[in-house]
Amino acid sequence: MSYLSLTDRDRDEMLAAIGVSSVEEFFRDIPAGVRLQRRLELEPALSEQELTRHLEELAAKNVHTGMELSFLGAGIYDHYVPAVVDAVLQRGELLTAYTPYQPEMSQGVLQAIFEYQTAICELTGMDVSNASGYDGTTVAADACFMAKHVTGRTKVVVTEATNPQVRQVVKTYAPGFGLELVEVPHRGGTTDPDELAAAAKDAAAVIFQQPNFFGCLEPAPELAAAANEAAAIAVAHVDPVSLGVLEAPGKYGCGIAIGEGQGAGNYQSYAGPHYGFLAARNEFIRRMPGRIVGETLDAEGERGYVLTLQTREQHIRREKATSNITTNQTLLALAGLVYLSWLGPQGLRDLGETCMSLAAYAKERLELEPAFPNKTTFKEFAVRVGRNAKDAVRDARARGVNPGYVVGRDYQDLDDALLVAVTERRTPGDIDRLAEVLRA
Amino acid sequence: MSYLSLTDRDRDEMLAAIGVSSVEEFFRDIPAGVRLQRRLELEPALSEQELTRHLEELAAKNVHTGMELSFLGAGIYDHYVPAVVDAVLQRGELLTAYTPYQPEMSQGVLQAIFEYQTAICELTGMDVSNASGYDGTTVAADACFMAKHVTGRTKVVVTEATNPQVRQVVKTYAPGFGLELVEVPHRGGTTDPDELAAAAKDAAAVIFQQPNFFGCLEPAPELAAAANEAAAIAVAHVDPVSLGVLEAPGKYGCGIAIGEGQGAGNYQSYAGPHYGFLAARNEFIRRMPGRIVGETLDAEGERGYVLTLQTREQHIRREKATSNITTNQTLLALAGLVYLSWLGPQGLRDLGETCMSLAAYAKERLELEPAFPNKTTFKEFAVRVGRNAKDAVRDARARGVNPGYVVGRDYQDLDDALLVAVTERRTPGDIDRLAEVLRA
Amino acid sequence: MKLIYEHSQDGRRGGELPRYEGLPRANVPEKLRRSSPPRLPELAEPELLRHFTALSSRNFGIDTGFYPLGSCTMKYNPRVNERLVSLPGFKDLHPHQDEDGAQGALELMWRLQEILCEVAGLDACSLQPAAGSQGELTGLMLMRAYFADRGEGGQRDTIVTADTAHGTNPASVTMAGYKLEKCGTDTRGNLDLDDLRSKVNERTAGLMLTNPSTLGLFDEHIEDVAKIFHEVGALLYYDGANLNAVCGISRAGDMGFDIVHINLHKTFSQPHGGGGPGGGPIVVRDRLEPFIPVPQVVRDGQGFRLDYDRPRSIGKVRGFTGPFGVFVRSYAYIRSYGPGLREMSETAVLNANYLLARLKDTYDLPFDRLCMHEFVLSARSLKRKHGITALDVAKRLMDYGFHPPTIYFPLIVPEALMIEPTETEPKERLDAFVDALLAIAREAADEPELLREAPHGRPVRRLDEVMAAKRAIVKYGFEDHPDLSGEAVEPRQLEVQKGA
Amino acid sequence: MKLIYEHSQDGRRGGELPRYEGLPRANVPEKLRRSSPPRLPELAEPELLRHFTALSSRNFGIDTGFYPLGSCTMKYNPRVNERLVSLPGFKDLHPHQDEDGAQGALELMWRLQEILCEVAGLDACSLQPAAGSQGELTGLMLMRAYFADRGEGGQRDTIVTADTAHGTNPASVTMAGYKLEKCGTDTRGNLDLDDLRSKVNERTAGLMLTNPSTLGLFDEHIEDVAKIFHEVGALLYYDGANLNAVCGISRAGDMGFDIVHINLHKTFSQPHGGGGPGGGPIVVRDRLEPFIPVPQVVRDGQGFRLDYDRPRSIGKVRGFTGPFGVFVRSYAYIRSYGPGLREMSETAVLNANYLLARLKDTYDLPFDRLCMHEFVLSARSLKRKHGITALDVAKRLMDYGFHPPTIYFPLIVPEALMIEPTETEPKERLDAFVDALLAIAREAADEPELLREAPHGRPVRRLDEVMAAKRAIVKYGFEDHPDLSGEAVEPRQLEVQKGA
Ligand SMILES: Cc1ncc(COP(=O)(O)O)c(C=O)c1O
Ligand SMILES: Cc1ncc(COP(=O)(O)O)c(C=O)c1O
Repeated sequence: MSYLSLTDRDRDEMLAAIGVSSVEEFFRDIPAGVRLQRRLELEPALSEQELTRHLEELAAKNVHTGMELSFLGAGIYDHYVPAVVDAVLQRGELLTAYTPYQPEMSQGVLQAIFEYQTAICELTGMDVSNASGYDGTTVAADACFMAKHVTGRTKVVVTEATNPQVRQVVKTYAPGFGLELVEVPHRGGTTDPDELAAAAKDAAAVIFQQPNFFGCLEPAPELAAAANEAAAIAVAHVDPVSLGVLEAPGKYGCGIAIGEGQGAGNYQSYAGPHYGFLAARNEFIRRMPGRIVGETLDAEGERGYVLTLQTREQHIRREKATSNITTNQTLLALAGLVYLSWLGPQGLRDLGETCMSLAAYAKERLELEPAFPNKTTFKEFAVRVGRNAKDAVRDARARGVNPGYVVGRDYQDLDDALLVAVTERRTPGDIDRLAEVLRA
Repeated sequence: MSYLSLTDRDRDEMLAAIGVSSVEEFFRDIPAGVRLQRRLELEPALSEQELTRHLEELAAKNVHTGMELSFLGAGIYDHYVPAVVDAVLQRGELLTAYTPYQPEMSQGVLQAIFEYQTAICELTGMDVSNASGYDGTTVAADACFMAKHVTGRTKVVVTEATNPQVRQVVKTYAPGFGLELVEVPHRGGTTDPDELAAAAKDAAAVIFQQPNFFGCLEPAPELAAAANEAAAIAVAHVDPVSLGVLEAPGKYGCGIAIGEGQGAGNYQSYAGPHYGFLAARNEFIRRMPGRIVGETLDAEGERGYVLTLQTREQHIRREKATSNITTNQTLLALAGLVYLSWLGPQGLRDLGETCMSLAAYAKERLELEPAFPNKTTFKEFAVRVGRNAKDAVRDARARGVNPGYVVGRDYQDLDDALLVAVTERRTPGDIDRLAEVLRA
Repeated sequence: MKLIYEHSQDGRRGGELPRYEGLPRANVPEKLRRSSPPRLPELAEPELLRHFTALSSRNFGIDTGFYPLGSCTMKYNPRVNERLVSLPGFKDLHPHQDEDGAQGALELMWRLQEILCEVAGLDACSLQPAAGSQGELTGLMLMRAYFADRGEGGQRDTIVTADTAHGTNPASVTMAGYKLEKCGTDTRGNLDLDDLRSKVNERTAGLMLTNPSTLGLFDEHIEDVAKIFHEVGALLYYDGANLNAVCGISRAGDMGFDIVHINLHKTFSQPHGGGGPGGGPIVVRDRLEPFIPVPQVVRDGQGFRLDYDRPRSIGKVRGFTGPFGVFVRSYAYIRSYGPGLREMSETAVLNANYLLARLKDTYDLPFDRLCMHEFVLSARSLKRKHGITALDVAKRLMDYGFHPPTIYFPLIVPEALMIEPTETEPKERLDAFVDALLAIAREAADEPELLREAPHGRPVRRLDEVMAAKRAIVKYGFEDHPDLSGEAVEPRQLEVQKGA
Repeated sequence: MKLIYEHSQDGRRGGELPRYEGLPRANVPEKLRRSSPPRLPELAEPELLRHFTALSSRNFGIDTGFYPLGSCTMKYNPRVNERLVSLPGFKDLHPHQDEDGAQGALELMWRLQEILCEVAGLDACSLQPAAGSQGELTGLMLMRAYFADRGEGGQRDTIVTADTAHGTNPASVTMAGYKLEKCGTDTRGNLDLDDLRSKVNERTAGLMLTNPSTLGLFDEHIEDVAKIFHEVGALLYYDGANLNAVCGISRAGDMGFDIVHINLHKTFSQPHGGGGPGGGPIVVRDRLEPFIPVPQVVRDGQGFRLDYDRPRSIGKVRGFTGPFGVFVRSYAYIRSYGPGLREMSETAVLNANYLLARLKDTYDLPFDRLCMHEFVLSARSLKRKHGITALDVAKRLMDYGFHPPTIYFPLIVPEALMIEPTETEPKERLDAFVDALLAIAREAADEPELLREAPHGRPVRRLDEVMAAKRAIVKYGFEDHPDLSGEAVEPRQLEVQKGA
C-alpha cells in the first residue's frame, strides 16, 4: 500500500515540465559512491488489511491492563481516559497540524495551548507554563538548565526518593550542562529537610518529588524552605492528579514545578508519547525552555494567540537558546487540557480523594508490613512481601494479577518491597482480589 | 453520570423567569391518574468508567470474527472496513446532524448523499437512487410498494433462492400493501427462467437475488426478461461488492435494483445499523420512497444541494406518500460512499476477483460435495457435509472455526448443507485451516 | 465545492487489497460479466479524507452548536457511546453467530427490552423496527394481527390520527392497509373530544397519538381518550417521538396506550448522522405480545436466546434482530442516567419553558399553556406586519450561528416555529438563542431584506428548491452533467415542513 | 472566540467518577492540603466538545489542505495508523510490564530498530530520543562518551555546523557542552570545503550536517567532507530531518556519517498534533554502539528483551524506551511501503522539482540546481521592487487556502520561502499552489496592499507578535485578566524563521 497520488500520466507531464527524462536525473548530484545500488532490504509492502492483521498479532502478544488486574504505577498510571479526549485528539485539523508558526492558520492549537498553560499554572500555582516538554524526566533536565543560568551555580541536588528515571536523565544531561549532581538519601521513605538543607548549599536547584516515588508525602514546604534558604531554586516534581488535594508547589515556595502529565489524560502506551509539564515563577520567564503562547490582538483589534517570547528559542537564539527543543508534546498536552476540563476542580478533587481512599483500603486489606511505616501516602504505597518482590510478582501474575512494581529494581536495600499503585479504575473488589492473590 | 448542563443557580433563575416555583408545575396538566408516583425501577446511574467496564464485560461474552476464524455470511459479510471510513464517520459535524431539512446548514451531508446516489447508480446501472433504506430486507418491501403503484397489480413474485429474511419481510408487509406473494422454487440452486416467466404473469414485480442466497449466479438477464415479458418490474437484489465483476442490473433490463449495503463499508455489528440501497429507472422517480437529494443553485448562482421531489414524502403527502420513511441510514450510506471511493473502480473489481478466487480455492481445498453442482458461484457456496450441518458447525467451533451458515435453517431439504462465505479477509492459510477442521 | 467525482483521475488508486498468489482465477461467465466499470471516484486516500473533511466543515451538527429542531430531540451524543459501539465484541459480531457466542449481545438487548418496558409502562418489547416510522407500521400490523386473531379482521378498517400528527402516522396507516380518520384539536391543544367521539366506532381499529403532542402539550383528557377507544374494543398506539418529555414522569401504558414506539435516536441519543440511523423499538401490552416480530430475545435460565417459535407473530419487519449498534448506544445512554431519566426529562421541560417564557411576548403563541419538552410559536404577526415568514426567520437564525427550529409543522399552526432545546443545553446557549430571535424580530421590522435574503454567512446562500425539483438532477452525470450555471435563480424554498 | 475558562460556571460538572462506598477517608495532613482549588474549567461535556470542535475549525492541518512547510515534511497521516496505535495491546500496556508480557511491543521496537539501521546504512539504533533535537543532543553525548572512552575527552571540544543549519544544531551543541564552529556555504549550496578545512583539527569532536541540506540540495562533496573529519579522528553527525529525500537512494552511513537521527514525525508520518509528539531515534556506527542509551531492545533467541547491562552507556535521555505510540505509527507507515520507500522519496523529489520548475522564473532561486525533496526560493526581488516581503507572500497564500511554506529559513537566503510538498500531494494541488504563488507575484505589483494586509479570509487578521512579546500574557487571569481591547494595534510580525 502506498499513499502516493500521482498517476503515470502525471509523472510524465511533470517530468516534461521540469525538463528531465526520468526521476533518476534528480539524483545526479549524489556522488555515485554514496548512491545505494540495490533496493532496501525490507519486507514487502502490506495492504491496509494485512498491516492491520500484522499489528493486531503483535498487540496480542502484550498483556495490557485490560487483561491483567494491574497495580503497576511507579510513574505511569492506569487512570481512566474519557472518550471525549480521544474525540478531540482525532479532530484532523488539530491532529495533523505542525507547530503553529503561522498564527492565522493555527488559532485552534494556539488557543488550546494558552488554555493548557493556564491549567498548568492553576494546578501548580505558578505564573508561566510552557507548551510541554517531552516527558516527566526531561523536564527535570530542563529545570536544571534553567536553574544553572538563573543562579550561575554548578550543582543540583536531587532527593533519592525522586523517580529513579528522572534522576538518571538528569545525570545523563548534567555533564553537558556543566553540572554536578548530588543525591540526598531518603530516611524511611521521605527526605529529611535538614539533610537537604545541608546539601542545598551553593546548589542551583533542589529537586524533590511530591508525592515521592514511594508514594509518600514529603514534608514539601520544609524541603522548599531548605532550598530557598540556600538561594537554590526549589523544584517540585508533582503528580497532576494529586493537585486537587495536595497543595500547589507555588504556594509553598517552589520556583519551578515540573511533572509527568501522562496520568492526566494520556494512555499508558508503553510509556509514550506523553507530556512533561514545566511551569515557573514569572521571574524565570525569559529562561523558560520551549514554546510559550501569548495573547495579543489582530489588525482589527480582535483577540488572538501567537507563539511568543521566541527570542528564548533555538530558531532565533541558536547556540544561546534556553533549550534546543522544537518538537514537543502539544497533542498530549491538549489531551491533558481536555481531561482536566472534563474533571473540573471538583472532579480533580474527587479523583484525588478516590485514589487515596482506595489506596488506604488496599493498605488495610493487604495486611502486609508497610515498607515505610507511619508515612502518609497518596495513591501508591510500598509494602514488604516477605521475600524477593520479584517472586511475589511472578506468582501473582500467574494468577492474573500484576501486583505492582519491584522496588528493588532501583533501591538495593528494598528487595522485598512492592510498590502498589491504586487508581480510580481499581474497585474495592479488585483490591480484595489483590489481597487474596498476595496472601496465597 | 449525566450530560446535563444546568447549575442550581441556573435552575432557580430559569424557574423565576418562567414564573413557577418548581419543576413540578410543568406537569400539572398531566392528569394525576397517569402520573408516575414512584421512581423508575432502573439500575443506578453509572459513571463513564463504570459504564465502560460494564459494556466491555458484555462485549467480552460475544465471540466476534476476530476471535474465531469465521466463514459466516448469508447476507452479512466480514469485509475489511478501512480506517478512513471510521475517520469520516466520526466527524462530529456529520455524525451529529439531523436530516438536512435546512440545506444551507447541511451542504456537507447533502453533497455526500448526492455523491452516494451517484455511486449507487453507477454500481447498479440505474438512473436514480434514494438516500438509503433501513436494510437489505426493507428495500425489497419498498420495491413491492413502488411496483404495486406503478403497475396497479396485486401480486409479487420472489424467487426461493432469494435471502429468506428478505422474503420474510416482504411477506410481513404484503397484506398491508394488498399484495399477494408467490415464491418460485430454485432448481438445483438457481431459478428456472421459464418457471419464473409463468409465475410473473400479472405480477407487479419479480424479485430475484444475484448472486443468490446460495452464492450461485442466477441467469439474471433471463430472469429479468421473464419479468419484462409479463410487464412486471424486474427487481434485482444485488451484492454491491460483486458489482465490479458482475453486470449492472440496469444493463440487463431490471427496473429496480436493491440490496444490502453492509458488505460495502459497514461493520457486521450483529446486523446493524446498516444501509439498504434502492435505485430505479428514471420513469419510477416519482414513486421512489425516501429522501432524494438534487442539485440546484443558490441565490448567487453557486451550485448547491437540497432534498428534492419531496412531494413524494410523508411530511408533505401524508397518507398519499410513496412511503412512511423519514429516518433512514444516511450515516451508513456515507460509510458506503467513503468505502467505494476508497476502492475506486479498479479496487472494486480486484475485490470481487479476490473473493471469487479465494472462494474457488476454498471449494478445491474443502473437497466436499457441492450442494449445487455445476453452478458458478461468487464469494459464497454451499457444500454437503455428510451429516446435519449443525453438528459440523458445533464441532468446528469447538476448534475455533466457524465454518459457515446452516442452510437447513431456512431450506428444509438441505439439512446437510453448509453455506461458506469467503471474503478477502480470509487468507489461503485460513482456508487451509477450515479444510483441516471440516475434515476432522 | 467540487464533487468527489470531479477529483477523479483515471488510474488513480485509493486503498489496496491483499494479493494472494497462485489461486484459481475468477471466472464470470461472459454474459453475466460486468461490461463497463462503474465510474466510482479515483483518488488517493489523502485527498479522499480531505474531501470529506471539507464536506464536514460545510455541515452543522450538535457538536457545532444549538440545534433546536423541534420533534427531533437533538441532544448531546456522548463520545463514550461511540467508543463502546466500536468494541470488537460488538462491531465484529456476525448476526448468525450461534447464541452461545452472542450472549453479551443478547443480554444487552434483553436488558434494553426490560428497560423500555419499564419506561413505557408496558409488558413486552420488540427491538426490531429500524426507526419510528417502521415502529408505527409494525404497531399497525400488530393491530391487524390482533383483530384478525379475534375474528374482527374484516370489521376494523380505520385508524384515527390527530390533525397535529406527524406525516409518518397517516403514511403508516396507508401502508398498513387501513383507512384514515382525522380528529381535530381543541382550543387548549388537546384532541377535540366531541370530534373524536363522532369518529370512533366499531370499525375503528385504533388511535395513533403523540403525547405530549407535536404542539408540545400533554393531552389533558388522555384518560377519556383511552376510554373512548377501549370502549369500542379499539387499541391505542403511542407515537413515542416525544418521550423525552415524560421519562419517569408519565408512562404511555399508564395513560392507556397499548402499543408504543420509542425513537432511540431521539430520547436515547443515537447520533442521527445526517438522516439516520435510528431505532424504533415497540413496546406492547400483554395481549399484543403474541404478535410481535420474530425472533424475540428471551431470557432462559442464566442465558439468553432468540425465540423463533412464535406462531402468531406477524413475522419479520427487518433483518435479524434490529440495528444492534443503536441499541448499544441507547443502552449506554440510559445506564448513564439510571432512574435519573426523570431529571433528564425535567430538565428538557425546564429548558423549553424557559425559552417559551422569554419568547412568547415577541412571537405568537397559539396555545397559551406551559409546555412540555418543546413548544410551537407562530410568525403569523411578523408575516402580517412585515411580510416575514417562518422560513425567513429560520434562515436568519443561521447567521446568528443557530440551526433553525422545525418550521411549518404541525400543520395546524400557520408559520409555525417548533422549538425543542433538549436537556443537554446550558442556559448560556438558551439565552443566546433567545437574544437572536428577539433581534430577528426587530430586524423584521427594521431591515426585512436582511431576513428575506438570509442566510448571509453560510457556505451557500439561499438555495432554489423549485429549480431542484424541476430539473431533478439526482446524480452526477460526468461528461453529460447538466450545467446549471447561468440559469436564472430565484431562490424559492417551499414553505413546507422542514424538520421533525 | 471565548476561552474555555470564559465558559465556566461555578459548580458545573463535566465527567463523573465512580463512587465507592464505605472506604476509609482520604486524609491529607493540614499543611500539605490544597488551600484553594485550581480554577479549572467548569462545563458539562456537551459544551466541552463544542469548544474543542470550534477550536479545531480555526486550525489548519494536512487534512485541511496543502501544507508545504519546508523541513517539516507534512505528509498524509494514514488513519489506519491511528486505529492501530489504539489497540488495547498497545495503548493500555504499562511500561513496567514484565518482558514476557510485552513481547509484541518489544518485537515491534526491535523490528523498527532493524529497519532504521537498514535505511540509514548503520549498525545500531536507539529509539529513546523523543524528537530530532533530542536525538541531536543524544548524538553529541555519544561523541562525548566516545572520546572520553578514547582518552580524548579533554581535547575534543568543538562541533562544526553549517551556516544553513537548523537552530537546534547550535543549540544542541551548547547543551552538550561543546563549542560551536560554523562553516560557510559555497556557490552551489554545498559546504565550503576550504572554510571547512580551516576549521577542522584535532580539537574537533565532529560535524553536524543535514544532507540534503536545508536548501534542499545534496552536498556534492559529501565524501570529501567525511574524509576531512575522519582524518582528524572526528565523527560525523547526520541531522536526518531531510531523510524523506533519500530513502533507498542514499544512506547516511554510506556517506560516512557515524550518527544519525531520524525524525519519525517527518519521514515516517507521525501526526504532529500542532507541535508534537515526535520521535528522534538515533542510528549509529558500530564503534558508538557501546554508548547508546539504556535500555536497548535486543533479540534473544525467539524472544525480545530490554538490555540494561551496558556499562559504557551514556545513561537515559528520556523515560523508559521512548515514545512507543510514535513507533507504532511509523512502523506501520514503513510497512505500508516496504522497499517502496524508494518510490516514496522519488515522488517527494519529483513533486518538489515540479514546483520548482514552475516557480523559478517568478521567484528568485538562489542556487540554480535541481532540488531534492524541497527547495528554497527568495522573495528578494519582490521586496526590492514592491516592498513585499516573504511574510506578506506567506500571509497572502492563506487567502488562497494554502498553509504557507517555511519562511526566513535557512538564514543565508534573504526573504526565504522554503517549500516542501512531500510525496502524498496530487498534481492538482501542486498546480493550484503554483497558480496561487504566480497570482500573488502579480498582485505584489498590482495591489501590494492586498498582500500587506493579508490574510483576509482567516478567522483572525494579521496578529501583533510584538504586542504579545511586550505584554507577555501567557495565561488567563480570570477576574484580573488584562483587557487589551482598545489598545493600538500595529500587526507587526517578526520577520524571523516561521517553520522548520
Ligand atoms: C412526532 C413524530 N412521529 C414520528 C416520527 C418518525 O420517526 P422516525 O424518524 O424515527 O422514523 C418523527 C420523527 O421523524 C416524529 O417527530
Ligand atoms: C533540519 C532540522 N533539524 C532538526 C530539527 C529538529 O527536529 P525536532 O523538531 O524533531 O526536534 C528540525 C525540525 O524541527 C529540522 O527541520
